[in-house]
Amino acid sequence: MLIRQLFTAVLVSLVAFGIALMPTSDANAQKRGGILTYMIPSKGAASLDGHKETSYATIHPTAPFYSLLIQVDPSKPGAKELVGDLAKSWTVSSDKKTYVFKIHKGVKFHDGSDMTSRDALASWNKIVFPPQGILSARKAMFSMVDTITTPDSHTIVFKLKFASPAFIWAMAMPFNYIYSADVLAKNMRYYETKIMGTGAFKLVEYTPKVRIRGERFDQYFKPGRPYMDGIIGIFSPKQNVYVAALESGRAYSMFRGLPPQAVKDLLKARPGEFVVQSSTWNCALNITPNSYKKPFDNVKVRRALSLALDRWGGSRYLSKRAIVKTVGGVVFPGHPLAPSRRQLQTLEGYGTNVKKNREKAMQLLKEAGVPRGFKFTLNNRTTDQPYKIVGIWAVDQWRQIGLEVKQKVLPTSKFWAALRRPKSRMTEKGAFTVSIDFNCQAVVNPTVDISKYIPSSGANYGKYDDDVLERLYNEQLREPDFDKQKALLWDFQKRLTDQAWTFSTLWWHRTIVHNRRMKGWNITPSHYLNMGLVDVWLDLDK
Amino acid sequence: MTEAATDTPLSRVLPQTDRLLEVKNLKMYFPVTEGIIFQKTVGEIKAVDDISFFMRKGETLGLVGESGCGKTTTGRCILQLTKPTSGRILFEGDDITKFSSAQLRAVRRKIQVIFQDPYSSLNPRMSIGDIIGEGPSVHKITKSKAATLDRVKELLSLAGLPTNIHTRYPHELSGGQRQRVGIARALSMNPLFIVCDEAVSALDVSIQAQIINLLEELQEKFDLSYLFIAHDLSVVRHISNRVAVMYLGHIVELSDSLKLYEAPMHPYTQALLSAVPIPDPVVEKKRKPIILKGEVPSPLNPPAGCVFHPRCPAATDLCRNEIPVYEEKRPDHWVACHHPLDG
Amino acid sequence: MFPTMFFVSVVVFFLMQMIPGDPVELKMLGDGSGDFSPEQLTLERERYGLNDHPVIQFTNWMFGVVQLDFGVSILTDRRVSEDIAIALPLSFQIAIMSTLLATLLAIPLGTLAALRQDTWVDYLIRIFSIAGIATPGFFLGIMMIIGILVITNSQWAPPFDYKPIWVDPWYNLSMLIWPALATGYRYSAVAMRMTRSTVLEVLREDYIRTARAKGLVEKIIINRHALTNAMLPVITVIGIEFAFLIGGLVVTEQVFNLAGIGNLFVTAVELKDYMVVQALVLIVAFVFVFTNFFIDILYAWLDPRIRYA
Amino acid sequence: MTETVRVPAAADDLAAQVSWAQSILKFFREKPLGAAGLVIVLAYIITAIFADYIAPLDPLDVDYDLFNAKPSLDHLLGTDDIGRDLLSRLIYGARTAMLVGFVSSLVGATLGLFIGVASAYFGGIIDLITQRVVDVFISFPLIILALAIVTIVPDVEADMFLPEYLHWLWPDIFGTTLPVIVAITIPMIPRCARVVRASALALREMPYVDAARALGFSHLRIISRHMVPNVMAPYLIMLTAFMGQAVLLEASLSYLALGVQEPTPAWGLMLRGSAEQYFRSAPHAAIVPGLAITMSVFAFNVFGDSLRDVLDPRLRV
Repeated sequence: MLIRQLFTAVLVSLVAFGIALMPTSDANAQKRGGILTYMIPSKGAASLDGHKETSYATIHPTAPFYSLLIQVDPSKPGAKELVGDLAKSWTVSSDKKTYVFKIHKGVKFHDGSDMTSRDALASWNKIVFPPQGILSARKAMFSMVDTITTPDSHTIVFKLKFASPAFIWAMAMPFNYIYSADVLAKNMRYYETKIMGTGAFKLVEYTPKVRIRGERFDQYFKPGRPYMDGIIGIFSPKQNVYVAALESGRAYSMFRGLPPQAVKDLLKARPGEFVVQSSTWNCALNITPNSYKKPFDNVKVRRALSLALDRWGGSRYLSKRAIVKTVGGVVFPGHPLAPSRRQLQTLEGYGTNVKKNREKAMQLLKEAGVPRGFKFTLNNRTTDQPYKIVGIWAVDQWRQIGLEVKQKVLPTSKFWAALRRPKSRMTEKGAFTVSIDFNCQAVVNPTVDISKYIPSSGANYGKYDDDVLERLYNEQLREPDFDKQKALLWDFQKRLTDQAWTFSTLWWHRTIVHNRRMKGWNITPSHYLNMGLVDVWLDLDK
Repeated sequence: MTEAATDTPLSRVLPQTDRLLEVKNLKMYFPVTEGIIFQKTVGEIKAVDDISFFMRKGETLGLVGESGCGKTTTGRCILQLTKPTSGRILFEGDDITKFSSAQLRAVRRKIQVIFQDPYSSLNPRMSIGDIIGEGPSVHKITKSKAATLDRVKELLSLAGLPTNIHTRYPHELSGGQRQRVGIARALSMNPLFIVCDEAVSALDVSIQAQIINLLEELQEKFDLSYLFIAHDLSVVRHISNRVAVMYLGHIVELSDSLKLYEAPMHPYTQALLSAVPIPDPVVEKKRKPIILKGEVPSPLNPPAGCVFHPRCPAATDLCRNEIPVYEEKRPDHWVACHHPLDG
Repeated sequence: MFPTMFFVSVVVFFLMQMIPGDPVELKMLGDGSGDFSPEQLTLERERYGLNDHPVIQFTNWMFGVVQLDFGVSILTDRRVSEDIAIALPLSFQIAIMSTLLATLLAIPLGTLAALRQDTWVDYLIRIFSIAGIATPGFFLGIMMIIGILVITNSQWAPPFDYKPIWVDPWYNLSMLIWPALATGYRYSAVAMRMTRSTVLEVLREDYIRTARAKGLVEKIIINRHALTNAMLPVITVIGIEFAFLIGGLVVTEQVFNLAGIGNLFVTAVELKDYMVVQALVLIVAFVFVFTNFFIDILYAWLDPRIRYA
Repeated sequence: MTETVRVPAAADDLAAQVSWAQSILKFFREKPLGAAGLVIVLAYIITAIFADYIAPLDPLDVDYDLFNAKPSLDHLLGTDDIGRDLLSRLIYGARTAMLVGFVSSLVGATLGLFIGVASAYFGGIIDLITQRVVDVFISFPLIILALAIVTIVPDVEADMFLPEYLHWLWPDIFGTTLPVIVAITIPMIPRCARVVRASALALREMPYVDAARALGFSHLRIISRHMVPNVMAPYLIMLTAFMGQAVLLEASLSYLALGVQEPTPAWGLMLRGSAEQYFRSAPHAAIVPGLAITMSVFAFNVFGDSLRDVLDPRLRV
């Protein structure tokens, strides 16, 4: 018993900050067979078309059925380099404006047809240049793409208008499934409700909101894969249900992330049964004041709000009860382009001297003429994890600089309606005053990370105007030099912090508890990634 | 029937102002419907079918007939409690069926009502004082609470009730007392005209007499006119100047009460009279009551021709086919009959 | 029947129009990282015909409904009828199961309570039934899950994904018996009260006293006379409760994580999936109206005094 | 002729009081279950009103060191997943439940009362239309309608319509409970209207109503003074029946996360989220609020049943 707990403790500490270190000793002992049942913590996928969707509720059930062109390395998700999936290899021209991808030969679709560059072209055209009336959620990320061409049946070439380090990362987004050109030619919307790809698993049954079942695709192009005979994904939005499923061993995993308490309960209920993997999550929980409303039009007040937060103390407290932990800025903490911890602490509100911060905050409020006991409302989302819990924490933090904040929790639809209010209506009485906000990205890439904070972004819910931010973003987007880009990103961070249009509280923290029989899966900083399940295998003898 | 035809010689002689109330060609049909939304009318109940009469100031008109003959409906039409299907009701020369609700409210004060059932005619949740005083205070006849109370007390004593019962509730009073409250309520608006809808039918005979006496006293005092609705000829005999007899939505006979009782011209009136007991054993013994055959027909489907013909002992083919004209057969004596009796 | 249904459609449709926020926008936002232009939004709205005048939208919808086509879900792009076809068998099965449970519980217990009026048996049964009405379905469900977990020492929990009864009867029943119990208890409570009071009423009537006076055995009296006559109001209550069962299912399905009609409804309301909400509300109203119609026929059949032309 | 009644007014009042007290005593003797219900309801009301004095802690206060704590001396029922005192939240939850229960059933039943009476009084096309609308609303379960309505109701806050010095008129709790109150009130209106209309139809034929019309009173006056006071029995019965239903409905909506919103303490909210997620480690966190709901609805129901028996045994709700 004690040894088992120790073992778990060691495991937990092993998979510490950022990247998981999976024991690779038994990498050669993969066993074939078995069906993996996993829980999808959602009420159901909106549509099945990754190109238009943005939610894990689409990725988790559908990713095993598709291949990507290139992907984040499933065995080393934190690596700086990407690896190919359908792409055997790729080359980049010296001006970094031409990318040539070579595609594997002999790849088959589930319907038996051959997959060629034609299919890749059709799929990428749908993502980058969607026809009238077809939605592409990631079109804006590919603004740099000039043309896509296919010189031969196994080559696809992307020509860019300008060089950008963000391009290749955007390409590796797990949503960019390769569809069949023939199918798309017949019906552009086919993939919204149907599945037909080149993935390791072939669809057997899909019952919306209930379950998705796949069987091994025998003609999968990677030799010897997949290991498992099949997969079953079960939709369940309720934590007690999926935790019970994990506990009883009827499901082996849930790939989104469990709150600390559930992790503790599971480990206690079935010691030795689970493997814990954890990582900083590529999601930042932010707070956005409405700068169109008094007194938040005053930058001093906004800065005071940020200064009042004890981020380091909050990390210690909140990490025990919510899925947040890491203190960070706008760039994913731990990414090479992110500021160091020491550098981060020089940022206003990120220092460790809480008392000094709060004194300064109160001073700023005083200068801005905000009285003690000033009241305002914090808009929040009804979801417990982590929104509500962090919201309650923030309210308490502000209380300590003499602000009386009331949290208003809105159901998802009302929450979005509040955030999406057009700029012209931000001054109305019904507009939010201060709101919880967040930034979740699929791949770890600073350019993608900060795209939310530029004023022209569709996700700029503060509706602020700031030419400096816009300029810095565009400069770093085109900056090929690593150090210069890092400096520009830091300038961006500082500008944002100075203006406090929006500021981060903590980054999320992802903890996956899976059955020890499930092997070959590594945690990633994003719950969108690594859902292909190609390399996962089951050790059912244990 | 044109308007001129209903105008009587007498009415032409009398100045218009003398006619307090004039009912012309009054019809009240209740539709019988089917269906939920797109209702279609499948028939009509002809509760009141083309009646005309008038009332002079200070006069009491008795309106008599079996239950269901339309007499109460006539009263309700005059009170504007139901909107008549057609016809005119002239009160002091103005057609009140065409009045706006504001005009109506003003004229309503002058027309009041006393109901049959002293139990259901008083709101059980209100005190006697409130029941009587509500009208004057709502219509600002009395300007203050104290004035209202004084008025209530005055009305109570007029109605022959002790003035201290204004804090009481209806259930604490006897039937006769309640009817007096009803009278006091009707008087509270200083009316010119009161519809007494079977006002004494529900009371014991001894109380009936008291109430009728009271009504007569009040008539004299305030120069009131009464439309006295009853189902029994004997009740209206003493109080009425003239009496109208209704049958199945029609007035079959209207006359001076003396003439009507002495020499009825319509067989129906005769039959009704024969049923009234006479407090003289000798006369009573000699009398032969006329028993009408059959039941009152349904107003939904009234008989063709004279409505009374299926039950009339003197009915002929003429009666079966043609509706008799309601006309003044003798001076001040209107009858609707093909074969009027000659008394 | 049809006018009511039409009114229902009108009310529902225009109620949905009043919901603040745009479902298309909500869908396109997804998890919050969606990035799209206003033109895309307009285009997508165009695709669902949401830019049309509400009256035109309504007319189009009604034309579809008449042909049993409830439109396309804005959220999933699936035909609403498909989603309903998936959810309906599950909810329907729970509804049937809880109706059976309720009837089996309610009629004997209600009759017993009436026969033993004002004894401890009566009191117990009445408290049991009022408790049924007072206990929220979700609380009962949670208690059941806790109970199961405690009794089985966390070894056993009901299945969590639905398989139709004809595919795997045991699996299906071991999953659905719990929600059926949770909704059925409340249901039976209502029927039980009705049974008790109608049996009491009938027992007081003359012909029962006559039967007793004639010396008929008590049991025969109860079965032949009292029950048959008391059945009519009980059937009404059972029928109306059946029509209203979806109300109970809304919460119960949440507790037990069932992808039934109730769940579909709550999700659709949350995400403002117009088409689904409209369709479901219409179906609920239809079930109600149809059940009432069915009860009327049953009435005529059970009671020879009532014959409808 | 002189049937006088000689009881001085003061004695009259006294007599009324005695009979009032007596009737309560009679109710307690004859309907012990209903009386028990009444006592429980009163206890809940007192808890709701004096929550500030009864609750040991502020229901919003977060104890940073204790979350999901077991019952202890500091926290008699333990704490929830963010470290708030469960007992205090339970007590303040009574305030939310009673507020929603009373306001929505009072408003719903009263509006239903007036609509039902007016519908019966005016009759004709008005009655027809009203009844059709009522039909539509009645063919849905309460919760379905409430769910559909709750998303429509906008959030109203004091600063949207009141100057600052009048904010006390609109306590915060109204802002968070208003959508729920509206969502529960609206489906109740037609239900009450239907029952009341049935009684009022008979009233419309009452001569005293005719007398009131003959006296030239306005429709409003006749409805409110002469008809409404005489349909109090069905109204009161519906009212008490609604209270239990409203409490249950509020809990259900909150449980579905579409009702009262965090951090306002509400029983339904206490049952969702952490209570449900962690009931293996802290089952009491789910059981206690559930019992609170059940008890209150139970009390309202038994009280309502007994009241119905006393007022009008023929009416079944």
